[in-house]
Amino acid sequence: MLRIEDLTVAYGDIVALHGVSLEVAAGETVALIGANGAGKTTLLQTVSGLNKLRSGRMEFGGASLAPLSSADRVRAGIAQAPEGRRIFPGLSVEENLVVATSSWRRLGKSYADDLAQVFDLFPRLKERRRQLGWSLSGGEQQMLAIGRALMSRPKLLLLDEPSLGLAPRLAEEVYDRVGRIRETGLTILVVEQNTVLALAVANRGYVLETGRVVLAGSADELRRSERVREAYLGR
Amino acid sequence: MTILRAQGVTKRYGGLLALSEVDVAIEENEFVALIGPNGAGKSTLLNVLTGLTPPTAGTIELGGRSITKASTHARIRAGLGRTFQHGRLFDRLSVLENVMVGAANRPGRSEAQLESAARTSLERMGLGHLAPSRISSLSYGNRRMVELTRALAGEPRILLLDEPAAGLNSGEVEDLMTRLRAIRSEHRLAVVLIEHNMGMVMRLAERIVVLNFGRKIAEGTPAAVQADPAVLEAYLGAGSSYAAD
Amino acid sequence: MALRVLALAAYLAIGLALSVSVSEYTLRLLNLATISAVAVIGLNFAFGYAGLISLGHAAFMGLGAYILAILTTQAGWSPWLATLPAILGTGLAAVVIGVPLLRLKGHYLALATLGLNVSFGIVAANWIELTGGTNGIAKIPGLSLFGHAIEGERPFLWLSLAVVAVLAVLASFIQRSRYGRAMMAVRDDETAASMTGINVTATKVSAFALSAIYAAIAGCLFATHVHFISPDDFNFAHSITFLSMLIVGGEGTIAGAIIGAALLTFLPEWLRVLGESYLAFFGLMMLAILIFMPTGIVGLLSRFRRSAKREAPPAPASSGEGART
Amino acid sequence: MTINRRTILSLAAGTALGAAIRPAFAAGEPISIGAVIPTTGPMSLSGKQYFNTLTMAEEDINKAGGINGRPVKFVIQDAGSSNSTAVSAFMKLIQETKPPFAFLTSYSTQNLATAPEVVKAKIPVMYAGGADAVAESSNGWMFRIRPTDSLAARGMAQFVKTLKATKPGILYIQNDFGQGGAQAAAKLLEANGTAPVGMEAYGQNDKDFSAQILRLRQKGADVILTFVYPADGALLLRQIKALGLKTPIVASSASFLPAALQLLSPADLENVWGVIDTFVDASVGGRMTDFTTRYKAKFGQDGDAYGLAYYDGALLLAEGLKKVGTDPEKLRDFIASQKSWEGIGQTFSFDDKGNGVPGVVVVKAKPGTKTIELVERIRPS
Amino acid sequence: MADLIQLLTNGLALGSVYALAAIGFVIVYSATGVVNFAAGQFVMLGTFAGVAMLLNAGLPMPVGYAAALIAMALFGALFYLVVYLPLRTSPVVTVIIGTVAIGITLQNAALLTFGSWPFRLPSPFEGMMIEVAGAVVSVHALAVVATTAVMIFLLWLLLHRTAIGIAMRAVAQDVKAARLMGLRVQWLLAFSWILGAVLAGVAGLMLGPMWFADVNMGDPIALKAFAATVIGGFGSLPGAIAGGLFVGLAEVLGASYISSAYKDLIAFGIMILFLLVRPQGIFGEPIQDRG
Repeated sequence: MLRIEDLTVAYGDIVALHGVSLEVAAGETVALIGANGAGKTTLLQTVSGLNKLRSGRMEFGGASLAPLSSADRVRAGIAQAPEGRRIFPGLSVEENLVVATSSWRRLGKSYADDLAQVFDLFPRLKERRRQLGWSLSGGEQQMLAIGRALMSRPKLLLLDEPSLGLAPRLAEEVYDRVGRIRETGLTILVVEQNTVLALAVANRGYVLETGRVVLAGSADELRRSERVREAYLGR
Repeated sequence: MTILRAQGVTKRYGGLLALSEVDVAIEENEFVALIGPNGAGKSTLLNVLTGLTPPTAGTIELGGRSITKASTHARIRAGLGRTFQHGRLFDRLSVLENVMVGAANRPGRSEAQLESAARTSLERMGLGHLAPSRISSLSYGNRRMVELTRALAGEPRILLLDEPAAGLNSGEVEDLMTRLRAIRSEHRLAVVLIEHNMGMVMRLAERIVVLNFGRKIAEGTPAAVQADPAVLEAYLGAGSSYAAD
Repeated sequence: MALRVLALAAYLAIGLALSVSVSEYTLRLLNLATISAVAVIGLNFAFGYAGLISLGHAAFMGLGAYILAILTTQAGWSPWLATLPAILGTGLAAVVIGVPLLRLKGHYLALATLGLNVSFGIVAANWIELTGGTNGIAKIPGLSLFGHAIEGERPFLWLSLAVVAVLAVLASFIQRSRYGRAMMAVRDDETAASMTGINVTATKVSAFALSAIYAAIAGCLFATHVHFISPDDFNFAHSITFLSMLIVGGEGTIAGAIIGAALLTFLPEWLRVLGESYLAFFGLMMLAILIFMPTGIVGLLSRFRRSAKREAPPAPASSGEGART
Repeated sequence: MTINRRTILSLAAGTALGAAIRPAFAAGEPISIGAVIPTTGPMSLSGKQYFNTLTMAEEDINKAGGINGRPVKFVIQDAGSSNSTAVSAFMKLIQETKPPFAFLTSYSTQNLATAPEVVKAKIPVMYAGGADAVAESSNGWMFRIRPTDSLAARGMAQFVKTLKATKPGILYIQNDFGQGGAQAAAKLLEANGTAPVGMEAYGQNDKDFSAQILRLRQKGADVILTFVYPADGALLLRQIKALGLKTPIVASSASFLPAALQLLSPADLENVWGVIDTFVDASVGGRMTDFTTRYKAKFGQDGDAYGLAYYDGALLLAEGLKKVGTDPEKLRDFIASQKSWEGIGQTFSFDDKGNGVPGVVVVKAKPGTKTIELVERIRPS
Repeated sequence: MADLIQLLTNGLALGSVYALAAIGFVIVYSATGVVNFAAGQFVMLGTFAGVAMLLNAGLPMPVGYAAALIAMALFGALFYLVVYLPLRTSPVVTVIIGTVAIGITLQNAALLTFGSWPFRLPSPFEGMMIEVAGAVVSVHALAVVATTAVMIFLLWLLLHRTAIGIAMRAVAQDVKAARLMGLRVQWLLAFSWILGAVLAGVAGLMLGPMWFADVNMGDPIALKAFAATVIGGFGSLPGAIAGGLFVGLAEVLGASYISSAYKDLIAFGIMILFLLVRPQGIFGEPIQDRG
């Protein structure tokens, strides 16, 4: 479904990604793990069209992503729960979800269905539907960010560090929901620092270190690899 | 002798506890690394130490004197030096002028003395040829080096480095490590390093302090920290099978 | 340094050549331009170096002018003597105002200083016993030098050219000193500046005070040139004009301040040939300059200079990354 | 009122001016006359009138054979809304046109700022601003073709006596004109033994005067003197009526300008007297009728007393040019020597300070209409 | 007592106009971050759009109002294209000067088109007065207060109950996240300008009959609207309303109880005080640096 070939992205002089290639097949959940500063977020932002690429190719569903603006990519089916959640602080929970319906023509019945589904998945959001974004706790914000991404009926869901800053119990809860989303058959690419959590839901994974893929394999293989530990804590 | 001591430092933003009763003591001429996963509170701690963020509670001493209430510039003049995670040079000043700003910390220097001090600092770092350059014309690696030089020109007794290796390629990282070792022996100062590049941390640091969720969860030699289950859990997740065997 | 000496020499040569060749009317415009240039070089400290958006600069010019006018017409002081309290009083006022106000940034500071300028106008218009109210103060004596009265446009231009030259050189020295560097550092990055040992508040306040002192000098020149001042001469529209001059000329540069002051003094006069619609065109031209020359005229010139340099064969000595784009 | 079509007509008039009807009857090298008047900014309301009447005068003078066969040409520069712009415009005129004579604005601070340049240029000028200070710095070169503010104030104070009011209140616009007029009036009223019970100011851009009006009412004012500009003068009258005040109003001239009157309804003018320069109305007859009808036909709006002052000034100037030629000094002496020159609006009589208008008139609207009629002429001694 | 009621009602009517002008300014500021120094000229254009449609073209009142507001919407779109887009990445000061420059052009273009005579825009409530507890109030002034209230309610509906309004708020809060949600940011910014211009148009149409149409009316209104905005809270709609009413009341009550000559000093003095002590104004959220 998503194919990235030889992707290089740079901010001015700083090359953030050096010729990264990866693939996500339909129905798969793929984890992209690595320490801070490895380039994981850059990769997701590039897929969503927020960064310009220096070289390389990105295809989605067989078609090049290059001509699509970020708004078009959402319409094409790529939704993202971004790093730091980026909840609209002055919008209520429900408004945060409405904004993300992506096409206002759908504001009728199907919108209500989508909303019901999100509330089904995250009952806590339903309780807080009138509350403003900023007043939510970190875990609730993360759930809202994921729910918001789902509102555009994506084919591919991009999750950027959903466990960031969450206490372990909350992080596990979030990943429990990611697992449920995965069971609906949605394709997911999740970027994560917390390897244990990410590899628990993923089929496959890639390890990124200073902008390069240093290791790829099944979730099991990665779980056992000493190389992963080195990527985090050094040799 | 302890040069910098922070005791019971706590920082609360609304309901969020960014730092919780953190104690850190840095000895003279010591090389300490401060590590922890994203959002652990490392930068907040640095901001509290340098006076950019007032702590909710706790005290800070520099060279035996309390600086808890001192302004940032006063702390710098008292011997702190700091670089930033995203290089923060003064774009409209030349390389030389940037370093001169740093050198002006030491009182009583004439313009000419400032200039010669700045040039010396640049030469020492092997950046002498860049003195007249505009900041916008520098490579990223050189920017980081100039920032370091600027901090050193103020002749600090303790240098706080916020991710100096971020965005550098491996050659540049090697170069940076060599320089940091040299700086330490030449200037006889203490270094506190925040860094994600663990290879670098493990090779440079004599002591490592690990933060997670605003708390100090471990402290010790690199080897000890690498093997500490709490550290592994913080980094890789709970129940990590990598826990040292 | 050589470039700077060259620029000063060119400025003096052009100024002197103009002062003996052009008509009385153009001389007057040149005088207005040089007086504005003094104010704008001052504003460059606050905005160009320290990044403080001031829309109250005309009020400081007015304060200087009023102090001089009141002391000369009501207390009978000599104008030279009166410039001292005018300049020092204005500088002091700027410090007193600056300490609380300069905590504000961006458009908050812009609106606060705008409010200050409006308030100054209200006081100047209503404190009739002191300021003459809206009728202003007339018959302000002119300056004299070695027993010669500096009357008429030409002698005054010589004086104002010299004042601009001296103040520009002084500004250039300040720019090159630790104080100038501190101001620019504060504008570029306040946090990094404080982290380099700079007292940010003190630096801002002194940049503001310095800019007010230049404005006061401009006010003294204005009062002794026109011999008449009224609150309208210092309303907020003039503050906006000063800022426009700095932006159009090229903020952060002394040459830009002078060029901008000259251009925006002459532009509306040149456009008079368009008849009734000249001010409508003036607005459009300003907008065009802002859009197409975002770094001002000096910025444009130095971009030309740099691109010309790039076309020349690379200098052998410029090794390393420093010299390339 | 034909205000619907006014815009279009004034535009048409503007284009016709642009095309500049060249003198058909006079030939030879034209004599250039300068004029620095506000054609942009807030002052352009009256500036436009000067522009119109000067253009009309140019045409009329040239149609009548010009100055001994030479046509006149008015070179008009915008004085804008700042003192500095006015001075620059004047110097541009002096430099480029070298006129033997010029008209200045009606904005006193602009004239105060220009005065030193007039003295330097050594040409006679006529101006219309009312502030007395201008005359003091004129050095004999400046001639005022409208009443001084203090003359108008004296007229108003005198009329207060006629009304037998004893507790006058004053409301004035906060600028050179209003402040000056109000202070002069206050002094005179005090001398008459009827010191003002209250003096209230408002800003040039204010839109609500209820506080000031009510304060004067509270203080028991039995007559209100207003020193106003046209638009705010009209607004003020409307608000006074809206607040239900029946107190007589003695208004300064701007309230009775056509530009202000067109904004008012008859009810707004009840119990309102205007102390104005002169009575400009087609009903006067003679040259006045000719002027008002032609002005209206040409520009699509009513001419006013301010514009007429410039027209009269231009005719006086033409006569001077015919008699003494273009020598500025002779021209100055000619104008200064006029003691009873009959203009359309005024009989000009210049005093030693160059003030040429010795009297004002009091007018009032006929009850229930906006037709203005003359009440009396005041020529304070 | 009757006088006090009179002053209060007049102050409220005056303040309502300031509030209306301030709302147009605030909508644009909060959506695009632009401090529009031509905001006063927008109101002036609104009044003159009314002059053009009602007086010059002689359209009947409802049609004329609609036509004037459509003209203002087009003007807003044009302003977006010609001024905002080219300057959107420029520093604050450049944008301020740019809007001042275009304001000069607008003012003089209006002078050339409409001449210097003031106009009296007709009111649907021409000449109607009512007495409230001894105070005389024009029905038009009450209509201004009512219209302001209705506009605020409609605006609230738009911003909180329609998808486009919620999207506008989202863009104002976080452009990058808005892009990630698939919002067409440029269209929403254009719509903000159009909305700002239409609101200024409403303000212009409302004040035309009260104050006369005058090509120089823009700057004074802008100054008061700025003061209102700062006092109420930069970027806050309820703040713009509270600020507008505050400035209106301060002006009238200040003139009555303190000094008519120095009354404007009160409004601007309080504005500066707010900037120093409570820069977020009455209703604004604390200023925070968001990435």
